Amino acid sequence: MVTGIPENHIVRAIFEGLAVKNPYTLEPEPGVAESWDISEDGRIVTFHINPEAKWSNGDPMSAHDYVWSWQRLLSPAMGAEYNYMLFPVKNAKAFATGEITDFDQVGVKALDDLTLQVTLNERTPYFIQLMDHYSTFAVHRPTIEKFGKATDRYTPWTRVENIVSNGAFRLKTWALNRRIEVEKSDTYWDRDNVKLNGVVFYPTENVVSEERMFRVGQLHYTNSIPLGKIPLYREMENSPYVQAPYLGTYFFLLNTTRPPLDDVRVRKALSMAVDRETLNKTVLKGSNVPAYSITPPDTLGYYPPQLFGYDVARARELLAEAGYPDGQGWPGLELTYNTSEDHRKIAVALQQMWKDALNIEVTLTNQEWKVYLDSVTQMNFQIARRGWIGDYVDPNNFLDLYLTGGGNNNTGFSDARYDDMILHQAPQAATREERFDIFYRAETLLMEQMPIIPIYTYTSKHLIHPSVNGLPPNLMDSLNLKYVWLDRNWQPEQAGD
Amino acid sequence: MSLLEVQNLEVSFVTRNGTNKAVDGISFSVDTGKITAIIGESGSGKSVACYSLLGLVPRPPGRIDGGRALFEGRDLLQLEERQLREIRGRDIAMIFQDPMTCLNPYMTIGKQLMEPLRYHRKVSREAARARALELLEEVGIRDPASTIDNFPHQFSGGMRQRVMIAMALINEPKLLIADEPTTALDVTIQAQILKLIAELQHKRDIGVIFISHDLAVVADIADTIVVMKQGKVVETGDRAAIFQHARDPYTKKLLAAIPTDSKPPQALQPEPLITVRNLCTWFDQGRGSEPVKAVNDVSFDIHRGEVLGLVGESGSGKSTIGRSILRLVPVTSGNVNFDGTDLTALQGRELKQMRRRMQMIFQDPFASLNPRMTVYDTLAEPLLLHRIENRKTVGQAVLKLMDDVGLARAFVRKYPHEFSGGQRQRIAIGRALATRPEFVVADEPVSALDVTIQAQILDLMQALGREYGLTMLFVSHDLAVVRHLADRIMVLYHGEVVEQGSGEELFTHPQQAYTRQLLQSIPGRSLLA
Amino acid sequence: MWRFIGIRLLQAIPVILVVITVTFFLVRMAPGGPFDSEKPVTREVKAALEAQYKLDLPLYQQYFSYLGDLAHGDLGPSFKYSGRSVNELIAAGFPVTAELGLYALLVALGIGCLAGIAAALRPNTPQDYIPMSAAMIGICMPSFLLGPLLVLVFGIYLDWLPVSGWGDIPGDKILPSLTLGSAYAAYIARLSRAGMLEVLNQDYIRTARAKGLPQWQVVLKHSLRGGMIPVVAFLGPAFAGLLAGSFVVETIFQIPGLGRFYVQAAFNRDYTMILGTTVFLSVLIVLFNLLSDILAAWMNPRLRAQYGK
Amino acid sequence: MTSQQTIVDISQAEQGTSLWHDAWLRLRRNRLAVLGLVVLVLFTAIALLTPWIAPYSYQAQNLELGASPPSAAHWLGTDIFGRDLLTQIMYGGRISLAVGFVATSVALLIGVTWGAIAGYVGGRTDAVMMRLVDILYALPFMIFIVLLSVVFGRNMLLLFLAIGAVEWLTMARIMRGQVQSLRQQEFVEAAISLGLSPATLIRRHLVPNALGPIIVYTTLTIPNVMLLEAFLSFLGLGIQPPQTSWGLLISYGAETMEEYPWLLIFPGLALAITLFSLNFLGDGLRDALDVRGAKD
Repeated sequence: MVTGIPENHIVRAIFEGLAVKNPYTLEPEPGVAESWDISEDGRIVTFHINPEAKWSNGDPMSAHDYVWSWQRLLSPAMGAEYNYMLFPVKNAKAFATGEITDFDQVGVKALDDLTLQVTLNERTPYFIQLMDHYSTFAVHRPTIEKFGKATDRYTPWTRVENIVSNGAFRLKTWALNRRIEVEKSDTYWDRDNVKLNGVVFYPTENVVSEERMFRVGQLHYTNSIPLGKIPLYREMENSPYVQAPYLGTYFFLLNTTRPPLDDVRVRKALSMAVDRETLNKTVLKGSNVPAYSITPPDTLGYYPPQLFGYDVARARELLAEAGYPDGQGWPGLELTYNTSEDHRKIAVALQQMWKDALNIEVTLTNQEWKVYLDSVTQMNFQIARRGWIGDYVDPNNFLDLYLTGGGNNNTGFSDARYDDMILHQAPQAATREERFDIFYRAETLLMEQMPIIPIYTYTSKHLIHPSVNGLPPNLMDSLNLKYVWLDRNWQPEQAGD
Repeated sequence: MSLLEVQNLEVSFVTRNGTNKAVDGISFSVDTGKITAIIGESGSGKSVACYSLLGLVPRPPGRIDGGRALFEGRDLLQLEERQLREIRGRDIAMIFQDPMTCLNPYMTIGKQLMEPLRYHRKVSREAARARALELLEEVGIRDPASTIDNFPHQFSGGMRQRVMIAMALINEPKLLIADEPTTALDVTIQAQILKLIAELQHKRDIGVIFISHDLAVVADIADTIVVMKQGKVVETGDRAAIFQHARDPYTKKLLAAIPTDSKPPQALQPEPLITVRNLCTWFDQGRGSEPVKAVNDVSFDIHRGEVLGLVGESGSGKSTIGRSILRLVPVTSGNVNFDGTDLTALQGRELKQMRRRMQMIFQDPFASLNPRMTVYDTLAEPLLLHRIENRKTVGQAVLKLMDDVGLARAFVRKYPHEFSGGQRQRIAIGRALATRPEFVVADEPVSALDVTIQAQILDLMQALGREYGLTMLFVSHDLAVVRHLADRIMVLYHGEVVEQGSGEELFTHPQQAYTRQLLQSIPGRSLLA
Repeated sequence: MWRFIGIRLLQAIPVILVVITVTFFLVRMAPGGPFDSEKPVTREVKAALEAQYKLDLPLYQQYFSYLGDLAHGDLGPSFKYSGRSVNELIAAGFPVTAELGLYALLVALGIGCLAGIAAALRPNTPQDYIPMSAAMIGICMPSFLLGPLLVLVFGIYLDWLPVSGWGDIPGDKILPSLTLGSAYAAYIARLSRAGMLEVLNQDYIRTARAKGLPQWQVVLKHSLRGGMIPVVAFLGPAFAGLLAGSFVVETIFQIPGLGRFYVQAAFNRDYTMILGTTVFLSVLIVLFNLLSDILAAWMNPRLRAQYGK
Repeated sequence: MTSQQTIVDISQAEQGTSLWHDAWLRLRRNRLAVLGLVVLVLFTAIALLTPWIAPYSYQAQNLELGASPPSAAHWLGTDIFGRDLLTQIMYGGRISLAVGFVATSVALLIGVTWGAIAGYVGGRTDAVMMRLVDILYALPFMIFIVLLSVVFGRNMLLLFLAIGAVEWLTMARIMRGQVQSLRQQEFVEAAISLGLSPATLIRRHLVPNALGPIIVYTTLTIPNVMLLEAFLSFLGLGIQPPQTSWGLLISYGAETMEEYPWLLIFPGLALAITLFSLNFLGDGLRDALDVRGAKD
């Protein structure tokens, strides 16, 4: 079990889900399942597993593998972080929280070796997408059981010499903090279409070092790029710099339970006084897209409402109405962010924007990551920097954050109408348009209360060597190495993340 | 023709504070088979003159201003460093004052011995080793074969000086320069080393320059004596002439400084001020090994107003006795009674009170003064500490002390390093007397001083002793000095008292063999007696 | 000698025990746990995770259970790298860090001693001022600055050396070793200068010169040993410092060393890993201090004899 | 020396201890040390007067301008927020100098006292005290700092204490070594035989004589402390934006040394000049306090 974005690439290289996202269109296409049917009411999904799909030790893949793997994922003892990915499945949540202990009641059934039937609580349009999330991948039961109980986390089944996987590649070397190498798998069902012989991943915490490695030709592909370097690369001919919209939003949480942020006018004033365009153009080197709401634009065709813009005059009015004309009587405000160069830059810029526009003082506090997480979870802050990266392409993934008492709400925002729209109305919607309309109204409701200050929509930022092909930018920053190929005129295949 | 002919040698040092003429046109000569002694106080330029001949004076700040030094027809002063190097250690060898610091502590003596031979004569390792063994044997090292691979610290001071001599002689030099070779040694060892040098010189028929501050030391061995003062030669003559018909007043002063008399007996007060009973001071060597019994079961009395002399070689425990009485080292057993109080039982405040009544004068006036305190601070500290004076009156008291110990009042703001050794010892005496103590331990107070200074300090101590009515424990390795100053003498050997009595008794009728050996070692006895 | 080593090792036991205890409770007091992440998990999941790693037991039980495991040399499982034990992670990271530290030390000794000796031979001349000024900058130049500078010059502009990695590409060990070693080179330069100056003023150097030995022999045979003793005494603390301070260099150059594991563990609240590394490093520090003391004593015949008893 | 008696002005003789006074007189003759002192005084004066003499407000941003190289309007250029770098350096100097001097003083005070006591008393006390130092050396510093910042919140005083708490360890070791060797000297014995209390003895006799290496180490500690402050600020314990310090400016500058070299060069220069001044002053002070060296 691994978490975090970079590890994600490796897991997805050596494992494959029932369905995979096409890197160009992000539409699901066959993975382990060669096809799937969805019932009329959308509640029953039947996967037909590709008879050619094999584990790397040659064992054929079966529907039973999924039943067992998902049971493992949902077992309370496992403590899997992403078990909620399967919560759309009937009774999955109840099983995961221990309310029921009989897995047969959960809506997962192997009809035969190659047919997997999944029963959902309700229509879940994004369910097929979830099959490409690594938490829903099947794992090889005999291997895991060889090294312990199904739910033991601390067993050596993931070692190079032990692991059995089912992806286009298989693990070759795992040198901690040094590099991870994968090589083309000869048991993969679609092996004829896999063009790379292998990939080397270099783990790095340091984006500056990564850029240098790329520059001297030690890498073909970087996970990111230092902000300061963007203009340089952008101006290059045949620029290796590739920037594309990314399903994520950068925003600030406002603690609505504490004054002065318990006043919606203050929250709005703060949000309106932020000049997102200038911030993005200057400090952020035009590397992102200004955001005015929580859901990224064009999330599977959904566009969020924009209720406000940069409006200093209105912001000052609002602040005056709230009792702080020209910042008089301002009690002070503390902005918390986790330690990072880029977060600091944004916070410093915002601090000054608020000072200039509203004549109010905001102090900054940076906190070490775990301390910051603690503060956010405990709601022990006034304003806190936050980002959310979608797990699947659907507005729901962003909008369900602000359900009353939601684990990621952290703002104190609570509105029964909003909860109703997200939890009940949207799933009932018959069409995508109707559903999006409900989301749009819910999001309008949310942004009228302004429990967050959206700043920008993320972009994915990579340096990609010109010899690399088949790495199209996409909203999920989804890297499907199966599609990647190298121009033979170039050097050995390597990739970094 | 002389082996070495020095003419009008001038050496000066250039420092930030101006040029300082260290050697001011001196001339002397050394003949093959003869010993020329150069006598003078520290700072008289005697060492500088000899070092400059071999290019061993660092330049800068040193500078040779003029003169000639003909050695076998070549002017040493005109030679280049490379040529001088060939002469150094081969034709002209040196022995230095302190055998403790002059041998490389990180090399075995064998290696160090062989080095000049190997370098200058290019002989094989085996041959060099064989030669080194021969020489060690010759200079009186017992069992050289087993000690040649030892490190210097495994030898005593006297043995080390023998090694130094062997090292100097290993290339059969024509001229040997010995710079105060016995000053750091005990009297008995000094006598042996002097004898050794004389023998070797005679046997090899080489020229020797013997540098010393003490006329008595060279009394038995020198052929020619050159007396230097402030960079100039004041008198040159053969031994007999200098000792019997000295013309120059400075030479006369040097001669007069050699203590020869013994203190006239005086009646002792019946009540002892200090009684020491069964004193033992042992030093732990860590678990498992025997403690060093520095002082072992020693008992004696010191009467009020008496000066008790304590004589012994280094390591005999004489300093430890003084420190034990003053509670500067922890006493293992026994007791020390001071005017009715058992000192060994005192703690804290009471001890502090007693400290006022007893003080110590240390051997090394360079180390016993805090280098970062002015004379004023040093002298004022005990006065203020014991509330003898208050802040207002302390200034006057300090100046009075300066007068008492014979220091100019103008020096009161100066630091110890700005004074000569004798002046520093005056400061130390002033500090010891500041609390108006009844009892003073003087631990070799003059052994680090030139003879003339030594005489002055001894006079001062005597005078002050009378003026302050002091009782004194005078620790020294020098019998002549003790006899001059002490009412009673105690001879210490290996931590135990072997003999005691008045100076006269000991000198005329020594009872113990060890005492007799000590007496015979006093240099220049024959000439001075 | 063995007794001396024995005593020192015995003295180290309470030190390390206190280090373990303080670290154990210190890391537990720090806010945030090993399983907190940006997308918080449900309470049930967290409870399950904690149960898997025995974090649900009372703290004192965890403490004694840890001590018990430690007595068997078991540092426990890593919280962050599931399926890996701390022993294994240290075994993976330490050789790299040790090698880096060793090379850095060689760099430091080589450059430092040469500069220090050169300066000591001609004090208060340019031969003294120039290396000593460089040393001063070296001491204060943070490695987060020196590393990238070296990379830019030698890795990118001149294109002579790889900019990252360890043992992957020939020559990739040079820049990290230089970066890490330079600060210590500077310290060693100062120490060896002071040590040599001290020794060169000793009487026995005059003796050596009176023997007619040329300058280089005086320096090499007579001064070096004594002059280097302070440097040798510094080696223990220096190596400990190198180990502990290598994480910046490891991060800059992407080196899979223990320093990086350690810092990651601290950020991740990987309790067992933090503790394990701390224990391991403190044992190492104690050992190296001991080693350098022994070496310094061995170089001094007098002390050698004393300890030999 | 002349033996001529001179009348000394008693009132002058009464002026207590004069080591520092004499050291000052000697220091004044050392040209480099005076230069160092002048630079440091100048920097300190600038730091104190910064709010009145800084050319720009240190917060005022000009995002449109961004990072610009030195120009007539901005002598040292501007940072990525378009803030005047000279102003930033001046304000940064306030923090850095304060942290440097105060934290080092804390370290000096604790380290010298601790080392002197351990070295002087020796034996078991020494063993226990030095083992404690060993323990502190071995503790995971970062966790310790994070914990401090959380438990006590963020403030400057804590920053000073944290840095002092780290830096005093080496100071204590040096001091202990010095005191151990000084304790063997006769003047210490002399002081004991006068009846001085251990505290007075340490203060008056041991500390002044051990100052040389301590001063040199101190001059090296100050710049290190300034950089350590940057690290702590980075972890969230130290100062917070928009406040800044040289250490922070340098670490920001290091990130963008290729794109905006002036953001590294000028803060680096400020620190380097301070460092050299400190070093010259430190060496000068050491020589000035070494009363023996003055003549030999």
